[in-house]
Amino acid sequence: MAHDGPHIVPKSVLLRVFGGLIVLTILTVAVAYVPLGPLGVPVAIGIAAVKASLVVLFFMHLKYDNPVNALTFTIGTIFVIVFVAITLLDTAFRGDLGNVNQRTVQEIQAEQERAEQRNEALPADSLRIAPADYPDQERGASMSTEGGS
Amino acid sequence: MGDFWLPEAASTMAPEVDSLFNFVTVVSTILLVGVVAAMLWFVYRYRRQDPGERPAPVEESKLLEISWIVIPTILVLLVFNWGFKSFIKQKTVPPDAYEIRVQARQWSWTFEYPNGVTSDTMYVPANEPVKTTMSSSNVLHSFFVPAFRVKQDVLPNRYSSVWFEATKKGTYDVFCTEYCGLDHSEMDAAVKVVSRERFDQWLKESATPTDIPLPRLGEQLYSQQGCQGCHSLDGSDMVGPTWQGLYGKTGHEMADGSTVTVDENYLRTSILQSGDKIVQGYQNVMPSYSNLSEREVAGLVAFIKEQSDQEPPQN
Amino acid sequence: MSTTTQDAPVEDEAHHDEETNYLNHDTGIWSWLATKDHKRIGILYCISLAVVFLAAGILALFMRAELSAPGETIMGNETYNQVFTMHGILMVFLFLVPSIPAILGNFVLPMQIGAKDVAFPKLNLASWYVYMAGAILTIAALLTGGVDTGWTFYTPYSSTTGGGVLWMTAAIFVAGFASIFTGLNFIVTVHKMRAPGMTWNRLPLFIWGIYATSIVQVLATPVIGITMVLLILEQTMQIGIFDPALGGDPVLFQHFFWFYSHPAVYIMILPAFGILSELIATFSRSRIFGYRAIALSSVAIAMLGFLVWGHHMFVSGQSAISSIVFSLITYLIGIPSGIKVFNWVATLYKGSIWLQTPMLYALSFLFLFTIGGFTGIMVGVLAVDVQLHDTYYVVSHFHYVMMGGSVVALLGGMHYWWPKITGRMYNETLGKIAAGLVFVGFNLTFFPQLVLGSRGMPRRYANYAERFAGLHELSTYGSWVLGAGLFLILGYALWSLAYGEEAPANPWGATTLEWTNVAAIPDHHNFKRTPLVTRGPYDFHLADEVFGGGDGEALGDDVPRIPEPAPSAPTEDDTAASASA
Amino acid sequence: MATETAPAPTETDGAHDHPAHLEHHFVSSKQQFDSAKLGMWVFLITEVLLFSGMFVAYAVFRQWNPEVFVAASNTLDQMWGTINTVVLLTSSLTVALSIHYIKQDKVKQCVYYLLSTLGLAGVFMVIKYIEYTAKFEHGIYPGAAFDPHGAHYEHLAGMAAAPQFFSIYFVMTGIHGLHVVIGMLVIGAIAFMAWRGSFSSEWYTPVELTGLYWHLVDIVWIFLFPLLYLI
Repeated sequence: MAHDGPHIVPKSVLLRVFGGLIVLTILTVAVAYVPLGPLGVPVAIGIAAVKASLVVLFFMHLKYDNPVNALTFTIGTIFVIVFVAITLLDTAFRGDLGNVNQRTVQEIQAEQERAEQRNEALPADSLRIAPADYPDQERGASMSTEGGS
Repeated sequence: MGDFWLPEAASTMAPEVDSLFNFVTVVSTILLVGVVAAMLWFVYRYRRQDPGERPAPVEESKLLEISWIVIPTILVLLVFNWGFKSFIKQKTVPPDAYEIRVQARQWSWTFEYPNGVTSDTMYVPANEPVKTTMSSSNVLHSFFVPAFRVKQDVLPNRYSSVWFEATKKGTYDVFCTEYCGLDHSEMDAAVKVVSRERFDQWLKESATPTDIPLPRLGEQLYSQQGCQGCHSLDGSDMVGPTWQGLYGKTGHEMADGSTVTVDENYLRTSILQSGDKIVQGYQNVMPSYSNLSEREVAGLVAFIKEQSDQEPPQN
Repeated sequence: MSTTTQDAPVEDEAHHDEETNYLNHDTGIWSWLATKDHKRIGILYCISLAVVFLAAGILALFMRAELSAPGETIMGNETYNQVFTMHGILMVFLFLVPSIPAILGNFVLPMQIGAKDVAFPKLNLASWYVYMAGAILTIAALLTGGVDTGWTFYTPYSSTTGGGVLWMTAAIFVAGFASIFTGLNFIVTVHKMRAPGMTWNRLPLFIWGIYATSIVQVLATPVIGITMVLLILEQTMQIGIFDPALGGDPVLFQHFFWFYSHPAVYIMILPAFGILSELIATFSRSRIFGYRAIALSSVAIAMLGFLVWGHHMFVSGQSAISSIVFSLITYLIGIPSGIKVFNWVATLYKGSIWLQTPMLYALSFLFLFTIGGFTGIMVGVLAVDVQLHDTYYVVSHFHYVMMGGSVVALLGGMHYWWPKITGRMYNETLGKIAAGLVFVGFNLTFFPQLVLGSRGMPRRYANYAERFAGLHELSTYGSWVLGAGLFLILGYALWSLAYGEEAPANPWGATTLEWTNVAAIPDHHNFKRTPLVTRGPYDFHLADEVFGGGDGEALGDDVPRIPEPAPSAPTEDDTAASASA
Repeated sequence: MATETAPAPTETDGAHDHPAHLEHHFVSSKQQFDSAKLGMWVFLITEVLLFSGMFVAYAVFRQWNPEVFVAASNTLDQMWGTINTVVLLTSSLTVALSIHYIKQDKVKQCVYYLLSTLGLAGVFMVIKYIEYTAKFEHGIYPGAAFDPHGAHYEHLAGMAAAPQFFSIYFVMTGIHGLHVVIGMLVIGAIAFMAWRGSFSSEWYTPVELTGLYWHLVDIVWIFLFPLLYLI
């Protein structure tokens, strides 16, 4: 097959990419010390994505490669995003119509304990879905509120 | 058709779900018959009569192709929209729903009522929205009442709920539909839909344990029903007369000037129709405890008797 | 190297054609166990899968026997739970997922695109060995106490129950690699190994089906792998990801599981679509109506198939918003499937329809899959699914798709390619009888289950209420008819191996390369010369080689048609050009 | 097919040698190379999806327990994490350079850089070992054995989702570490073959594929590092 030799990524390009990766690594560590609030996670993932793209495009040669390989990798990446995003669509909105409690029983109980310690009443809505105030040992305790006139 | 396919409909959601089910079934059947009829007709009409046949290629019809993309799309979006609306209704619990707590375990159900009554049969009042708050003590289960068209997985460490409003009195099946191990298929229960009166009565009767002596029951009720807020046992004067030495007292003076003998009948009347006879020196503030069952009243009376060492004179 | 003939030793050629083929060019058990020939690997898979199908099928008959009447009939709850679990696991992970790609894909795909083999023959063989390792682990699971979790392995039951669950999850992890290897191989083969002139628009639809399947295999299978790893860690180390008692989330497990297992449904059905297109085209001798729509809808289904997994979880406790999104996308995926059915029926129009056994299976498929599709729409309706979820309606629905779709298509495909695989014909009369028994038996088994389910009969029940008894009994009778049909097929297939009539190279008058350019029993290297493709896969009006010269001369059914292969590739430049396309 | 036995036209055959590495079912070296490379890319996306499961678990539990994840993440040693990131990035560079050189038939440099990669991978694993043992000493184990003690870790004991964080941490870095070990074995073998002179600019497919695999291992770490150590 008469093809004109393999494509070679110049050493200078490889070194420059490596330099970029190191700079970005320092950047992401530095940024971790800056209080960004809710932006912290997206910024860190953004920097990681840029680093990954550098590796994919230059170290992995995808920039110069057959487009089918690039398409393959893109599709793989898209499905990872789909997997994460759609699962979060459930977990972030768990209990949105009230047919499932957003919080676990453990969490509710922990909150009740804290409330008891503060000697406070619980928020009304957590009582509504989690009627743990009539546990077995106090059967009939709330009868007066139910049956009394 | 609904009778063939679907079980008895006994909740407000059922007719809605059923009409959707029937709609999809009818449309599907029509389309299925159409597809199969066309297929069979072509198979018959264009059967190979000569092994060397070379039929001319058929021109593709863009119109045809577009029509069988567009029409099904419209149909399914219609069905989606319908199902979506019913689903929202199915999942949105009415705020005034009566709450029953459901505990699932391998392999049985327990239903717990706000007054602490527990039962392995679910009683619900007819024509009232009922909400279940469910959790599981070990693995996944699923609460399914075919007649109500409700189903919801029951999770450990998390409360989930369904709601329904039963429309027909009767007894229906509760199934577990999430596989939960050995006796999954035996994990069923009955749900009994009864009138509100019957329901209240059942609730009251069940709340009254029959296995403890009457005085002890009365003692429990004394605190549970809030009697101790007004009636002392040590003779001290509170909002109401003390129960110490009350029973058997003669010449008990009423606000209207009459006197009574404190016997069982008097106590009973005072509990059930508290406003009838007001003791001299006290306000008419006691609520009527007509919701108590016969046995509970008897229990209270027995408890009051214990607080006194005298008997009413026999006459 | 430019042409393919150089591999066939020139001095042998005179005898070569008559006597040596892929079955007899090398003999001995080792020549099979170490083969890198895609055709032989297909046969290895075929034998293994037939054993698994037999085992899982017998389990199904036992289940139906137990359910023939309420109460305990032939087995207790514990046995029943293990039996339905094994039926599900064997059928799904060890039979349906590999079935069509591993048997027919392996055998047919390289020939249909004009290649000498798949891109990575060693990997292909490795796939079979890995599959067998998975099968052995499955047996280990049985020996260590069996599994009664259901094939879905829902936590926390699966992570806390004992027995062979650990082995079984390991088996599924391992068997997943077999699936990945096959899919990877086919993707590369279709991209890089096509014969000159075999453009994407000229790919037979079976190739499109397998190609779309391979995409799903490659993208989804790793997720079941990591799910099984996490489940194993949950069992052994209690890592608390899925077990609610440890702070995990059981619904998260269901996301993981269905992210694979819903696309796995498309792994099972997409190749069946491919087979169906071949059958319909060949036996109606007409170009597939809407070729492009069918080809692209396969890929569209493969991609959209990843976005709908949550429709298995409408009552699981996931958020309502995700239920709604999943339901909407589920409908969108129903449409490409519908388009296919309409196109296949339209293909029959003005064709020349030959009702041989494979075509009977194709027509059965159209009926059964349509029911499977419509019941699928039904269970995708949010409010109705609440009633139907985890009942026999769902059981029946997925059997209409998996058995009525995939297995019926596989049976059709096996009959269709049987002459090419074995060089022998099966008995046509028995074939038609068996096809009839399968069709009748299937409907008798599963239609009553649709009604049972909508009436509220939950699935995975060893025992049931009296009012469901009649339909269950009917379903059990149906399973006997279905079983009889399948055993009849096994019987005459074995008979045909020994006594079947010798098959001509192209008994059906098909136009794809494995029929027109390959000997009756394929050569070790498939083609004498790499073919040059000059027409579409179903251009019967252009396919002179099918008709022995194109003069329209009528040939009897029993006269073997003499294929005149497409010309061979002229230069290597064409080959390379198309190969890198 | 008896009519089709005429020898094929062989006009180009004589002019063409048949390289030893070319398998019989491929038409040309280019076809073989392209196939291998596409195959590798397809394999890489299966790896990506394998890791995606753990990323989903991470995302879900982080979203439910953001404070716990921050607190638990702070107990990881950022210094070791950063050093390991640099080590892996450097190893990625060295493996890219080894491919750069083999394409020019510079076998010696290729072997040298492959061995450097191997060494850096070893350094990575040693640091991972140091980190793991430091955690084990304080009772930080995955799963049921989780029992944090010691000044730096005690506050984790009462946190609801801290075991989940460390389970995910150990599973993610464990499976990643497994990939590093497999990579080390493969790189070792490839370096040996290169030293034996198996590769040249004509045929270097195994070096190229190993490089692709190694870069993917690097990419996974690029994401693991901020998720586990920084945020």
